[in-house]
Amino acid sequence: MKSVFKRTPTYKNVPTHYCPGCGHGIAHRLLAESIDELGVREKTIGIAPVGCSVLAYDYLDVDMVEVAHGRAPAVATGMKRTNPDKIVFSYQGDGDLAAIGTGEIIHAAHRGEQITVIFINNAIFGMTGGQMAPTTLLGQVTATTPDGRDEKFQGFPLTMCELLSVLPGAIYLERCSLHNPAEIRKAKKAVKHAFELQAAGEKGLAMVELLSPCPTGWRISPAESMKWIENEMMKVFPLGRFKG
Amino acid sequence: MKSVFKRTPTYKNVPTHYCPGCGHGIAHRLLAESIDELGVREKTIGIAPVGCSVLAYDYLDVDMVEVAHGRAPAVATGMKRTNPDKIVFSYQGDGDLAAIGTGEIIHAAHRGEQITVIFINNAIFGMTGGQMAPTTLLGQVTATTPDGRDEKFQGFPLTMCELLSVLPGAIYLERCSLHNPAEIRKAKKAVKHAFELQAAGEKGLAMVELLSPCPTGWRISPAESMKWIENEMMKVFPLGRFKG
Amino acid sequence: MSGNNLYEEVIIAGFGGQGIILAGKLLAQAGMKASLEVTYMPSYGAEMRGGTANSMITISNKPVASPLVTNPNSAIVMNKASVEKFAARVKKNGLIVYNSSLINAAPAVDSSIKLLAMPADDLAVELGNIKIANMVILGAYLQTKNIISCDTAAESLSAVLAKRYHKTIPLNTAALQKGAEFAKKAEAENL
Amino acid sequence: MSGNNLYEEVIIAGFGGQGIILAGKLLAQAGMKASLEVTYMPSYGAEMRGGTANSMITISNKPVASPLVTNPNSAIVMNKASVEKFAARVKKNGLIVYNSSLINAAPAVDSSIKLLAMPADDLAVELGNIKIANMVILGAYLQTKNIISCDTAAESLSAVLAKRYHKTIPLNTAALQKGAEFAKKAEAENL
Amino acid sequence: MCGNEAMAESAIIAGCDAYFGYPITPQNEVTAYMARRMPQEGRVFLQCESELAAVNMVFGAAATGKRAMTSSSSPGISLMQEGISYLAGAELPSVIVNVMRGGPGLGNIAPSQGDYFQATRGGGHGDYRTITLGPSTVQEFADCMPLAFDLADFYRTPVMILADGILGQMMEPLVLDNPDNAIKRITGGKKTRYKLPVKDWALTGAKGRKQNIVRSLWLGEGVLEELNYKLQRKYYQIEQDEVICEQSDDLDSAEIIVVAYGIAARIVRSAVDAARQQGIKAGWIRPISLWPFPYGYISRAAQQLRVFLVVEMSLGQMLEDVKLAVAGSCPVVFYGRAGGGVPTVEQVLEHIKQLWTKQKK
Amino acid sequence: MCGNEAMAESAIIAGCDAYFGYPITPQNEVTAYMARRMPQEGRVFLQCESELAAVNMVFGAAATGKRAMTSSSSPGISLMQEGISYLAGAELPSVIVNVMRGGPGLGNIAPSQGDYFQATRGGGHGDYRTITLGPSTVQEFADCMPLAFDLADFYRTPVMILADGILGQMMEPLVLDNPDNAIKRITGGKKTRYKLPVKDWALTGAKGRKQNIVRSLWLGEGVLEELNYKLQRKYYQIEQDEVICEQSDDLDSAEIIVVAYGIAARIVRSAVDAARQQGIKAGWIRPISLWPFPYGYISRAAQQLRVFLVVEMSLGQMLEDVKLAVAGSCPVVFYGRAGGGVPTVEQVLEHIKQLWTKQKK
Amino acid sequence: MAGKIVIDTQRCKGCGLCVAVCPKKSIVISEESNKSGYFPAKFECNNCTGCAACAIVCPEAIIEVFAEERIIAVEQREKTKHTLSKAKT
Amino acid sequence: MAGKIVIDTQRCKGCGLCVAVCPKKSIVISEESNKSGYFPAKFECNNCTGCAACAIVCPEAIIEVFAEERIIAVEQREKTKHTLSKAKT
Ligand SMILES: Cc1ncc(C[n+]2csc(CCOP(=O)(O)OP(=O)(O)O)c2C)c(N)n1
Ligand SMILES: Cc1ncc(C[n+]2csc(CCOP(=O)(O)OP(=O)(O)O)c2C)c(N)n1
Ligand code: SF4
Ligand code: SF4
Ligand code: SF4
Ligand code: SF4
Ligand code: SF4
Ligand code: SF4
Ligand SMILES: [Mg+2]
Ligand SMILES: [Mg+2]
Repeated sequence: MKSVFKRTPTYKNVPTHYCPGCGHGIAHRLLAESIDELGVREKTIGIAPVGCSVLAYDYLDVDMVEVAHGRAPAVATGMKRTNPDKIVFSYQGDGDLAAIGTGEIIHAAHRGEQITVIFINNAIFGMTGGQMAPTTLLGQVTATTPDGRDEKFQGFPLTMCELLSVLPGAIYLERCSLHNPAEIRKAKKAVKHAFELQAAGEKGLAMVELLSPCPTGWRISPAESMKWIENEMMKVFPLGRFKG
Repeated sequence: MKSVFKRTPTYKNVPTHYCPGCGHGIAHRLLAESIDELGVREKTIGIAPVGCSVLAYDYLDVDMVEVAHGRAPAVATGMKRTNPDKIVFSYQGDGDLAAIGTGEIIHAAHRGEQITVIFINNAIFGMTGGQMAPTTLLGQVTATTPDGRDEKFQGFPLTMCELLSVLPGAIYLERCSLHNPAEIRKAKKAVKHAFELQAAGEKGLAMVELLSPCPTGWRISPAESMKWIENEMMKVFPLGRFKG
Repeated sequence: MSGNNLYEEVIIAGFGGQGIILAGKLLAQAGMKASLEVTYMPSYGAEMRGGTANSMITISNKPVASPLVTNPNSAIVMNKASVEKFAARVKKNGLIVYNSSLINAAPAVDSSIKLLAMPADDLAVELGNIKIANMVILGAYLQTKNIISCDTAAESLSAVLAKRYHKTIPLNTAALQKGAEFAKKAEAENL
Repeated sequence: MSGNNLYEEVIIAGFGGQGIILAGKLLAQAGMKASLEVTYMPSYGAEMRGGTANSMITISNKPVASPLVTNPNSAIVMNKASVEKFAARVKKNGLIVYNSSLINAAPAVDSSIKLLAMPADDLAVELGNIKIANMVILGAYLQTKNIISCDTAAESLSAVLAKRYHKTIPLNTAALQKGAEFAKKAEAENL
Repeated sequence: MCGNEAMAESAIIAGCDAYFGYPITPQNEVTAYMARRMPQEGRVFLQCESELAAVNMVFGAAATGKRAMTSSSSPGISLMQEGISYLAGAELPSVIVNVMRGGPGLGNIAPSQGDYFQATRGGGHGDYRTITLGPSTVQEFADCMPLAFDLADFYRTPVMILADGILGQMMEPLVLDNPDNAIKRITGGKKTRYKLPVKDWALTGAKGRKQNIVRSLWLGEGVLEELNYKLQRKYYQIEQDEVICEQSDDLDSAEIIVVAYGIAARIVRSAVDAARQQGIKAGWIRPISLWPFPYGYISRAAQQLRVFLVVEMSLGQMLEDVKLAVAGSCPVVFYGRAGGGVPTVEQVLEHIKQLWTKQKK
Repeated sequence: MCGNEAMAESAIIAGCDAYFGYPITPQNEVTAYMARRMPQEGRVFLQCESELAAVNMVFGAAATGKRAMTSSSSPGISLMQEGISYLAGAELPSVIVNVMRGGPGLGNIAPSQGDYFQATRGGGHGDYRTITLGPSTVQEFADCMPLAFDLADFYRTPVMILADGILGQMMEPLVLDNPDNAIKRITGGKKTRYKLPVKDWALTGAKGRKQNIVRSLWLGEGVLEELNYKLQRKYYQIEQDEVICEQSDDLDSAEIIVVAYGIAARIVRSAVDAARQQGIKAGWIRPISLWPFPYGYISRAAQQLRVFLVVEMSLGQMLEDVKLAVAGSCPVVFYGRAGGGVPTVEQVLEHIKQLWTKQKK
Repeated sequence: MAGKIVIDTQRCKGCGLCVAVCPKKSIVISEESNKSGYFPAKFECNNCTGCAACAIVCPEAIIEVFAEERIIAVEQREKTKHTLSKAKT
Repeated sequence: MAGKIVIDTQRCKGCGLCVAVCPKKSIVISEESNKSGYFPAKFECNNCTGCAACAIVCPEAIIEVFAEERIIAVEQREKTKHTLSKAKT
């Protein structure tokens, strides 16, 4: 028998600090595989967010920087504008991208920055202990919504792909999910495509949103988390290609 | 003959500091008339932006506050949440609302804050001497786009009504123009409606975008400015109701 | 620190999920209930997943100046990593209670230090839930030190457990007692 | 400030749109062209619309310490508000050139101060463009003070005008000269 | 109840009308606690989209005369600097809690005192100061809050609480009673609740009065300068009236005086106790108000020749204030740890001993 | 060419690869100038959506080894504080120009020196410093730039230029030549271009080498503390090697020494000249590097008994540094104006005269 | 003449918008500048209908419009419409 | 058995996702904890097809999958598709 599936070189062979069942690990793998398959590792620069994935550079074997909470798209802009020949990506959580970093992602898309954004939507602030994110579902109990999110006080969940789709500078927007192997395969294609576009010199921002489990923040088991994505999250965050 | 049109009390009878032909004066009048017609002057709190209209409180005779550049929607949130019985409005330019204050307006709309926003889109940073705004048209020459805005470098103009229309928390979004009497009359209705909704306790954010002349920033005459709105701006910023 | 006053400094350590923080809080709460001066200081950092957790508790009969414990009188260690980190810091004549279910070898420390091997995980499983190993080992510590009684600790459970976990109070109480009994027996055997 | 050295401090003032800033820049540029030490300091504030504008220029034969002019030797005032603001600040034995097209009454100042009434707007209109009243009045100032020649100023126009306005250089030069001539005549008449 | 929660509950007792915050370690307990408690009290809790929004929401609520607060930790507080300058300029009463962590940058989440300069010198632009309190026990952390709200209202100024990760996370015995007692406790009995002026400047709707305007832009010549002199007079009064400082009983006989605040002061206290048991003549001074800084206490102590040892969880920030107070009269020595390092009692004791030996030579 | 434009052109000469900025008065000439010139040079100009974005774009470009800068004025600089702390923590070379205006809050657009504390003490969180230069002529404003970029690269640190509205707006004779000469001019001939280390840490794609990581988070026990000690050692070296200060020729004989920087120093110079003409023994010291502050120059001068007068366009910020340097040896008197007020030569002269009369009594 | 207007000329900035929109060409820019240096609008009364277009467009809100009763009626009808169109238009 | 997998059990966190997705129920959670205290997944080899579902879902990426040639072919076909679907899919 031949090996048909294993870690690719850009995904370093080291243990992660993520909780059991956390989606960040899956997302990292897709990213690393895409970079390896496209052969762009040596000209890729990555940006780690503030969030559980702040140590992404410990796992992804490319040049990387860690930046202030939410500012990754601005940092990416500074990098790509001065280094148009490099592949620049940011990896951001939903607190990072959809809360504190709203201005930066919108304006990077507005200007049509030629960058790739991997957006991990786990409907929660994982790193700080499970507070509401803009993406938290109605009724979802978090550290800061002890009685569940209520649209009367906290509004409806923020759908970033839909929001960014209004901007001509965003040329590729797709929402995928990490809740089962079939969807993960699709997610992989989307992630790879988002890199391909940049590598091909297409002008504009490419973002892939990944619905990702956070069993710790959701206070349920990893397996239940996968079901919750399918049964609850996907109702609010429909999968599909919104642009490009 | 009877007086059929004159200044209403909330619009103070004092000279303004605006340039000849500036749209801010027209917008102020619409605001003041709406407040007077609804009889809510004594329970209204207004927020002046940083921009040419920073001194709006010198002209509008309601309780007002002047706030940091772009942060008016956050300030309005702080006010309305602690004073649900008051009418809170912010008055913001396109630099204020669509550049530095993007995060704040989006999240106020996302949460469905019960506030009224008057958004003056004059396709330029007026106060600082005519630099590009996110709303600047392609080809438009400004202090920071000496060869005209180019979508390759600065992206396409940002359309805020379209962007916010994605958010359920924004319950009323309308774009009007101040370029001729007929449109100004329509704008008046829209402004008044945005206040009415709040007064009626409707839950959500109401915003009226006003295309407004800035002859100084555009380096053309007031009369030419009105034509420019009609012939150029309205192509990119179509008038109409986007929500509600 | 000072002469014949009570000044008990304790470190409880293990990995996240072993209930280290809860055990620490309970000890501190029990101290207060016993009208003693107490400080309790957890290692914190929901910002970082994984890794080890620990609590520092100081119990005294006069106000506690520094809440930080560098060299404890007593250490309660729940996993190997914690032994490596804290055993050597324990003061002479101190006490180490360790979870022998996960820690095979007795910590190599100064001979003046009393060692108590507690198969805490195993005892907890016997009670039907591995998650209460923390209470088992805390019970053993309380019994051995005899500063605060196991009963006082049990009475303090309601103050440190979130309401929705109040149904587990009997189980936790049983665990405290089981640990205490084990320690009593061990002591008797050592005599 | 000091003895018989050259230390000419000038304020040019008027309302926005009267070309105050340009006149100031031109004077400063001409000063540099004449190999003198110069500082030029505009009132600024595109942040605020309307109101008055002014430029402060210091011309000396040694490096200028402070660019701020509180009490000028000379004031060029283009509108009433500026007379009110600056006339009283002019030093004894100083000079005030004022735009008599807009300022009806001669400023009431110390009698040691020389007053020159210039119908600058009218002269500019005569030349076909009210906007060059600034050059007319500057020409008069240069002529009267005789520190820098009108020609040097004319030669400096290209350095201070944006490229797209270079076609107006002849007109501006004519305005400078017209102002200078008017001043020469006025002086002659005063003799 | 950990320090963060004790502080939060005390703020509620002090009549805090609204809390606006964005999560950040090590003060997440505040957001979680407020999320639960404020609605129970019919008050406002809001998790904001950012610290920028948070400080500006505080600005909005404060402008309408409400008691409003926010809390964060170092990076979040840096983001608030423009807002704090605006609060100072618009003279809006408000309370900001900084549970400091290791810096610079993302740093770590360990306890730190690295933001002393930022808090006491004004990290924002312009000539302003914020009253800054540095509690060192959970009790004080809680007791700070009624005092902070009263000071804010009395002087129309933002007030900053500088705590750190340890104080936020630790538990110890605690009394939560009425604001009067809290203020008495933390001021050593010098103050009770303040007689607060009516907020006739607040934006409540121009009903039966002229319009109120809250602003920080002043364009007329000299007008902004006037505001600055007014602020300066206010700051002068605060410097006269609001210094809070504690010192050891035996200060007169001390030859070594250790100055520290917050958690570091507790460690110092243990170390000084230990030193005295070893016969070393040491004492301590603990500033509680960091601005206004107790220059008087320290310069009085410096009239006699002795050595000052400043201990901080930073590489020397309050040190400058101590030097300014001592003004060359005595040597000032520093021991600090940074980036989340916490000095141990042993380390401080060691420094005291070294100074003692030198002294005795 | 006004000061802002001279500075911008000089930055281009110094090899600035990228400028990121957001308009604000009184430095809009920089954005306008860069918008035109940078593309001509094939370099990057970008008007950002905010100052927050600007400083983080600088962070991004700097992380790839490019020379990047931003400029703003007081409120905008406050918004950059988190970013600056990150730049310091990640040790990224970068240049930030603050053309100060009146504060606090929105304040006004008049010239000011109210952000001295923010710049020299670190307005952001954590134990860091930024090299801070305070030019006082258009020439110096321009000459600062090659020096700032070299210092930034040499020490891997953010460098701040503190100018003000006057310096930004004024015109005066100016030479723009090569960086070597510029650095010589501003350091009084002490320095030329620095021998710059290779940026082997820069993110350029991990080709033929291990991955590079630029970060400011350090979680292991003591690791962040180690970073802080490393920074501290760097800061110490800067304090030793990079002080720039000018003083009047006649300083030895002066009985009154006036200390001022930037535009205020020009006014002081005129006033001191006038005073000397009136027979008053006055001199001046002008710090050019504000951090590292020329403590040495001032404490040397303070060894002789004289009076120090500090003049600032603020209500006393550099004053604290002068006091720290004088350390009680001589009286230190202050004269300042705030909120955009500028001291006149006459006012400063008046203060000198008063001190002189007192002195002679 | 069914209408007339009164312009506060001292506050007029001479922007000319009223001139541009007047359907009856009843407004001109005067040759004399006001005390602020602007050349203000001047009412010429040719057939003014009191339509208020000038007033509506005036950024300074310094034009007061007078009209015969009939026209007032129209204006008021519109106002009533406004009031009816409350919340949820 | 057309396939098999190798799990790096010392790095397994016992999340059980692989167990949940294996169509052939070829993976179980073991009773013995690993050195990090987790109860790792264990391969039981019932009819493993080498479908790689387990590896795809494993957050730790610690499952290597082996399969007979036929299946490799399928995998490679997919890879080719990816490569063809470059820019502008
Ligand atoms: C300025 C600032 N504010 C707040 C924080 C604290 N913080 C760290 S991560 C985070 C949110 C994490 O949530 P998300 O971005 O969704 O990432 P996740 O952990 O869920 O992957 C917050 C609020 C910070 N580090 N800096
Ligand atoms: C933090 C901050 N950044 C920048 C500025 C400078 N500034 C003042 S107004 C303005 C933009 C004005 O444009 P806009 O909001 O469109 O208003 P307008 O003047 O066009 O009505 C800017 C950038 C500021 N005051 N504060
Ligand atoms: S908290 Fe959630 S996002 Fe963070 S590591 Fe754990 S599971 Fe993953
Ligand atoms: S610059 Fe433009 S927006 Fe500002 S006052 Fe003038 S015309 Fe109006
Ligand atoms: S009311 Fe109508 S007709 Fe009369 S002047 Fe005005 S625009 Fe002209
Ligand atoms: S519209 Fe108003 S300001 Fe403009 S010219 Fe007419 S009256 Fe004057
Ligand atoms: S490869 Fe497929 S069949 Fe084999 S163990 Fe994994 S999931 Fe089960
Ligand atoms: S999915 Fe991976 S980490 Fe989870 S149990 Fe299976 S092998 Fe272990
Ligand atoms: Mg998240
Ligand atoms: Mg605008």
